[in-house]
Amino acid sequence: MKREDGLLTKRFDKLLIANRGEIAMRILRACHELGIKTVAVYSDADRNAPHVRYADEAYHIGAPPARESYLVIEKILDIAKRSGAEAIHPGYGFLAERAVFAQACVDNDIVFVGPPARAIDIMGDKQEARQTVKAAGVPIVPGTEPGLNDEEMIAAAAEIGFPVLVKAVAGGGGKGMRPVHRAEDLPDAIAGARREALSAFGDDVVYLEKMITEARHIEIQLLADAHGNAVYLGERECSLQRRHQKLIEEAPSFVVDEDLRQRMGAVAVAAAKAVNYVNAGTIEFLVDKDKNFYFLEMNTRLQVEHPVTELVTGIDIAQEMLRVARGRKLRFSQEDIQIKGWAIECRINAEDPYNNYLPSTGTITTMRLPTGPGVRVDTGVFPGYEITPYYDSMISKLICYGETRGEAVLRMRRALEEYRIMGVKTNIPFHQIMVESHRFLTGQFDTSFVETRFSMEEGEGESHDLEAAIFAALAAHRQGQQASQIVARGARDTSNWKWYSRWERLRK
Amino acid sequence: MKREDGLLTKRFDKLLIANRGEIAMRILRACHELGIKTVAVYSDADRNAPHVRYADEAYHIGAPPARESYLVIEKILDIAKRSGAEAIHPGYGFLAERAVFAQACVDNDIVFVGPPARAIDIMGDKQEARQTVKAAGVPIVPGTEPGLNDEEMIAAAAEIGFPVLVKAVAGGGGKGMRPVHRAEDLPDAIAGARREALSAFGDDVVYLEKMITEARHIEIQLLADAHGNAVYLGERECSLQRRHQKLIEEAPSFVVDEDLRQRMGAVAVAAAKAVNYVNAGTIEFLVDKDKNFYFLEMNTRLQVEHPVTELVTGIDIAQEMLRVARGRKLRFSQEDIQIKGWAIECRINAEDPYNNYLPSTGTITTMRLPTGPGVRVDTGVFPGYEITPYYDSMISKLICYGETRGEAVLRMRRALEEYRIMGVKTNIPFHQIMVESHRFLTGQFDTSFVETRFSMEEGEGESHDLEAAIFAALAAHRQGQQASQIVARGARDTSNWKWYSRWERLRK
Amino acid sequence: MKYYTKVNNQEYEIEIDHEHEITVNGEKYVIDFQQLPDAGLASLLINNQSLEAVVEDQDESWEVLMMGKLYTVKVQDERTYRLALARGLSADSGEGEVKAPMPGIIIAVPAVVGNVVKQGDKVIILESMKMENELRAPRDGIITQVKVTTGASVEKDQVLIVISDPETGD
Amino acid sequence: MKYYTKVNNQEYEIEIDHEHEITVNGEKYVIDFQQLPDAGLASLLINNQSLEAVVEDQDESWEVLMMGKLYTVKVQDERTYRLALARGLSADSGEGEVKAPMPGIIIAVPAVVGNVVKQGDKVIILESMKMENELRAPRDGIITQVKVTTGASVEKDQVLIVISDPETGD
Repeated sequence: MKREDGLLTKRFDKLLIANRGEIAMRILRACHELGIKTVAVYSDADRNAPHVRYADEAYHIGAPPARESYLVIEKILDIAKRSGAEAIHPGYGFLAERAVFAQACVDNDIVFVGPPARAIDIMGDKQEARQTVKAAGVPIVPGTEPGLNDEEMIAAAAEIGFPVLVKAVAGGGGKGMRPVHRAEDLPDAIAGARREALSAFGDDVVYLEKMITEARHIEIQLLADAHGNAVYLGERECSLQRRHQKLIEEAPSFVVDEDLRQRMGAVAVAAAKAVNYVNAGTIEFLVDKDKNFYFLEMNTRLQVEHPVTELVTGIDIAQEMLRVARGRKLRFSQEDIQIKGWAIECRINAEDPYNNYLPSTGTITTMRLPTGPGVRVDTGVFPGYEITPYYDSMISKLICYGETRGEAVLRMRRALEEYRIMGVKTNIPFHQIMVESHRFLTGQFDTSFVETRFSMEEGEGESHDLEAAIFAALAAHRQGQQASQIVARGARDTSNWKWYSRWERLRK
Repeated sequence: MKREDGLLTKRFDKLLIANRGEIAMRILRACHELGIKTVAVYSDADRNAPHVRYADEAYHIGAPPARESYLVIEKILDIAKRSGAEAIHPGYGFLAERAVFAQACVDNDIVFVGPPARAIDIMGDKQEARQTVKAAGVPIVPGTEPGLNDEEMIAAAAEIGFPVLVKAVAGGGGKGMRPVHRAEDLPDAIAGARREALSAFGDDVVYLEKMITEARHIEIQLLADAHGNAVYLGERECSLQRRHQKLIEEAPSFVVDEDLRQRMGAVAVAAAKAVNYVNAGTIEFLVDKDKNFYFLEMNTRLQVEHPVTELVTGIDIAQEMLRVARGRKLRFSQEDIQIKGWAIECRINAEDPYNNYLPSTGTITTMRLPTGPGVRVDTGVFPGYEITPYYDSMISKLICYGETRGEAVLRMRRALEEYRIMGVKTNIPFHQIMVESHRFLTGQFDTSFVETRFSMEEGEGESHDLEAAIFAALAAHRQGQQASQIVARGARDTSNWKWYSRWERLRK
Repeated sequence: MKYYTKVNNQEYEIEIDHEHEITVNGEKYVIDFQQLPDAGLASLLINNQSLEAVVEDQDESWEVLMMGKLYTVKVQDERTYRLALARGLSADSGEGEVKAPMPGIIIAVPAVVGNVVKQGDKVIILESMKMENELRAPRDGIITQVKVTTGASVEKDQVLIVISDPETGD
Repeated sequence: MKYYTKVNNQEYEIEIDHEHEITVNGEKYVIDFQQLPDAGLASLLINNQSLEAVVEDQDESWEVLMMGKLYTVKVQDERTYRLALARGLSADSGEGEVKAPMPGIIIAVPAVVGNVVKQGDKVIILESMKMENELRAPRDGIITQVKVTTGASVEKDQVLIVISDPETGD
């Protein structure tokens, strides 16, 4: 089936994964379980990565920088043709939300495992997305159209009410954005945002949006087939973020009751239908303290945090994406979907929480995964693997499930304690302190919590200075003993090999 | 609460685990999740074992042989007292089914996390167990009382019908046991069994039992509290065994429908109530091809294969054991227990399936655990850990869950493929061939299947001789190149350290 | 370099032309062979097919464990192969020793010096890890030495039984 | 051997009497210290309390990561400690170099030679792993060298900025 809006569905038996890391592994596993043959692509940095070794076939696509490998549409399509792959799964990031790529797949008679190109296009343009979903009855954050002049915006701001955000149409990553709390600061803020947007993006068009304070980031997972059916799989709470990067997600949300869930779900389905959406997608909302919710954006792809929804619904979203792309009808209706238990995900990043969260590179020397009841790990790295600066710093996801939120939290605590990654610094200590914190346990947090009210010092409560001192003294002592043995060795008449193996034994 | 039959229940906050390996880890995790402090014990062979490192406290109890450490009741009790542990969990094996140990705990005012000593005693004696459950209306395999003379037995055999088994009362591990298919062979078989039993156990008392052919080993998991409530958590299919060692277990069973489940469950609960059973226990049955079921024995402890039941019922059995031992009432009644989905467990043993399943010892150099959706691993070893001949060869359990048996099998296949353990041989190839086999997929197996009709040659179907030859040739080639570099090094004037690190790099 | 390989009675002549190309029985394959940091584990791309195997050197041959199957591959380089051909030696001369595959205690010794055994005959029963394990004759022959008795503790790789060729006394 | 340790302004005098016994500030502890095969990981039993930590040597001090918390411990043996006391040197002399903690591209250089900076001031912005990362001054001082410009690619541990003590020029 091929639609006008760039949707092609048909049965396929071989699929190319245009991605790497844990999400490539996730998709490979789903294919494996459905009996679909797999094709991996890899840059020079990834020859030994798990996704290459786990796939049935693997093709080299270029140098480590993504723009020379994972982002090069022609190379990906070329390999799909050479390998006979009939479908491509883009994962997240890289080409996942590039309408031109989705269309190029279809033009080459390759199934794109995702929505039609037209839906990606609309949802990728902030203003068009806002207008489209607003027309479908979806509440959006009050604000102005873009392109007003300064006087018009100043007038509009009075109507919207302060605080407001000045935002650049072309903006992203906080650039060209200004929070304004008082009317008298608005003219300067508009001018500043325009200047910044012009220099960063070559476009000085800005607009106003009401600033939602104490907001939570809550999103609705959707699944839609090519036959007009769409369901929501409940919500995810993703308020714990730092610099717009989510760090901990959970399902369900502490603040969403069944009534709110149904209302948000219905609105999310309406938004998806407004763009003839097909396959998995997510509508992100801001929810204020009075439980008003506002459309933020739609992610037209599989999300990093999809596992928490899988655990509480029992639905394998990665497998369902493949079924939908093959043209199958959804196997369940809205009434079949039950939320059972509680799931929490911690994103494990190669970064140093004790040093301003600086990314950490290096070779993983040891990785001991937590296991046992209620623990799932999605990872795409292994001991011996080198964390390079080329790709994003998320190296693993730790997901815990329990009958209740309390049980899930307790399992997360013990799983974090069991997890050992050495060779690079990770943010595991951040998660450990967070899941012990009173705020997290009582669900009292919003999107600004991590940046404004959380500190690694929170862990100071129970300090084990004495024990740390003993560890260090004993390690220093042992090191000193070894050093003196190394110095003494010159005098000995043993072969180096013998000596080396003795030293190895000593170290053990 | 302290009962006549050796049951003590009360609240406790610190527990000693009188075990090692994966089951010690399982109990430690359950304690961790319930906020109970933990005490580990270890032999010289286990100082660096995960259970020692994971517990809050750890105490040395002796030399590696279990009879000098894990089996010494006085040492265990002494450490419980020294550490202030108010409860002891025996795990499985070691002291788990020793009534004298359960009683000794109670006599020292320590909660034994398990049934009352009297129940262990009754169920530990084959004949007393048979008589007790028979009186409670539980079907048992037709047979004779022990202590009959040869003529009486020959007469009884005619009534029972051939084939029959001659079994020694004191027997075990197949010793003193004789299958007899024809009446004329019976006298010799009785004489032989008596001789063997006398020499092995110093006791020549034997009895007859009907031989159930094409039997399946199916067991019912029970949970009972100290307040007279008992429920069954469905069945487990454990027919895939080799030399009476279970290898693969699943829940539910292919051959048990809801009606049979209810009947077996009711009977199992009756058997438990007949001995005032408390805590987790399992009734093992033989089920013949006409779905008649016969009591085999009761295991008065946590079973190795409990995770498959946890996955299909959502009940954490290890946690429930602790709650029951604290004197709490069961949180659910029979109607609350739902079987959902399918779970399969493969026991990963350190043994060589290509060499008569000989146990394999050595140091684990690499262990890569399978992860991702639907996969649970319970393990008690890690890279660097030495597998010694002192303890049993099961080093890990791989458990997969799916919405259906098919999905669980597919996940098991991919998880087995992902699992890498190096340094010792494992039976992973056995499991890989088994889960691919037609017999396993269609559920057509009984307790004799592995030993009589399964062979590692079954995997011969798709052979990759060419690829294996290429791997070997390339490895030999690479080795040859390294060897020539080693020979050449004598001529070089580089420090050994420099040289060594260069060689290390080359290896990478 | 040229290698002569034999696996399951299939023979393959493998020429390693350079890092990324080999010729097997005259047919060219593009390959990428990587030995991974995990000892013994290797990743191989053969004409873009991705395979992973545990590859271990076992004195006279290589063991390759791939997709749950164990392959025993004999690999000879050209020189060794030609020498063997010239000497006319059978490359398959069987091993004559039964070694303890792990530490344990001897439970029974069915083998008796002077007895003729067939490959696969039970010769020793060794207890380890709570299990009895049957050790079998690796080849046909005559038992010439029995080095242990029931009840003995043995170390890994300790020689327990020696079996010789009845003709050559080998 | 006696060691002088300092962590979070707590000082402990630790005497390692022998393999299984230490004395801390006069109090005896029974210990069992094991360095595990995983580099940096250690298991310690202190009076039967079981603890595990990652212990790493960081030139001037030891980093101990235990139960989700990072401890920086200064350890000096008796000789070093006495020498330092005798010389009257502050053991806390700050580092003067800002190094790249990972490879990346320089996005901005707020630091200017001659400027006075306080510890924690932003001096370099480095992009790596798709993220901008702010590098901060490790100590108070005057910027004496700026070795990179915007757009430069840098390697791990490359020195980017040098900060000197305004008084000693150190």
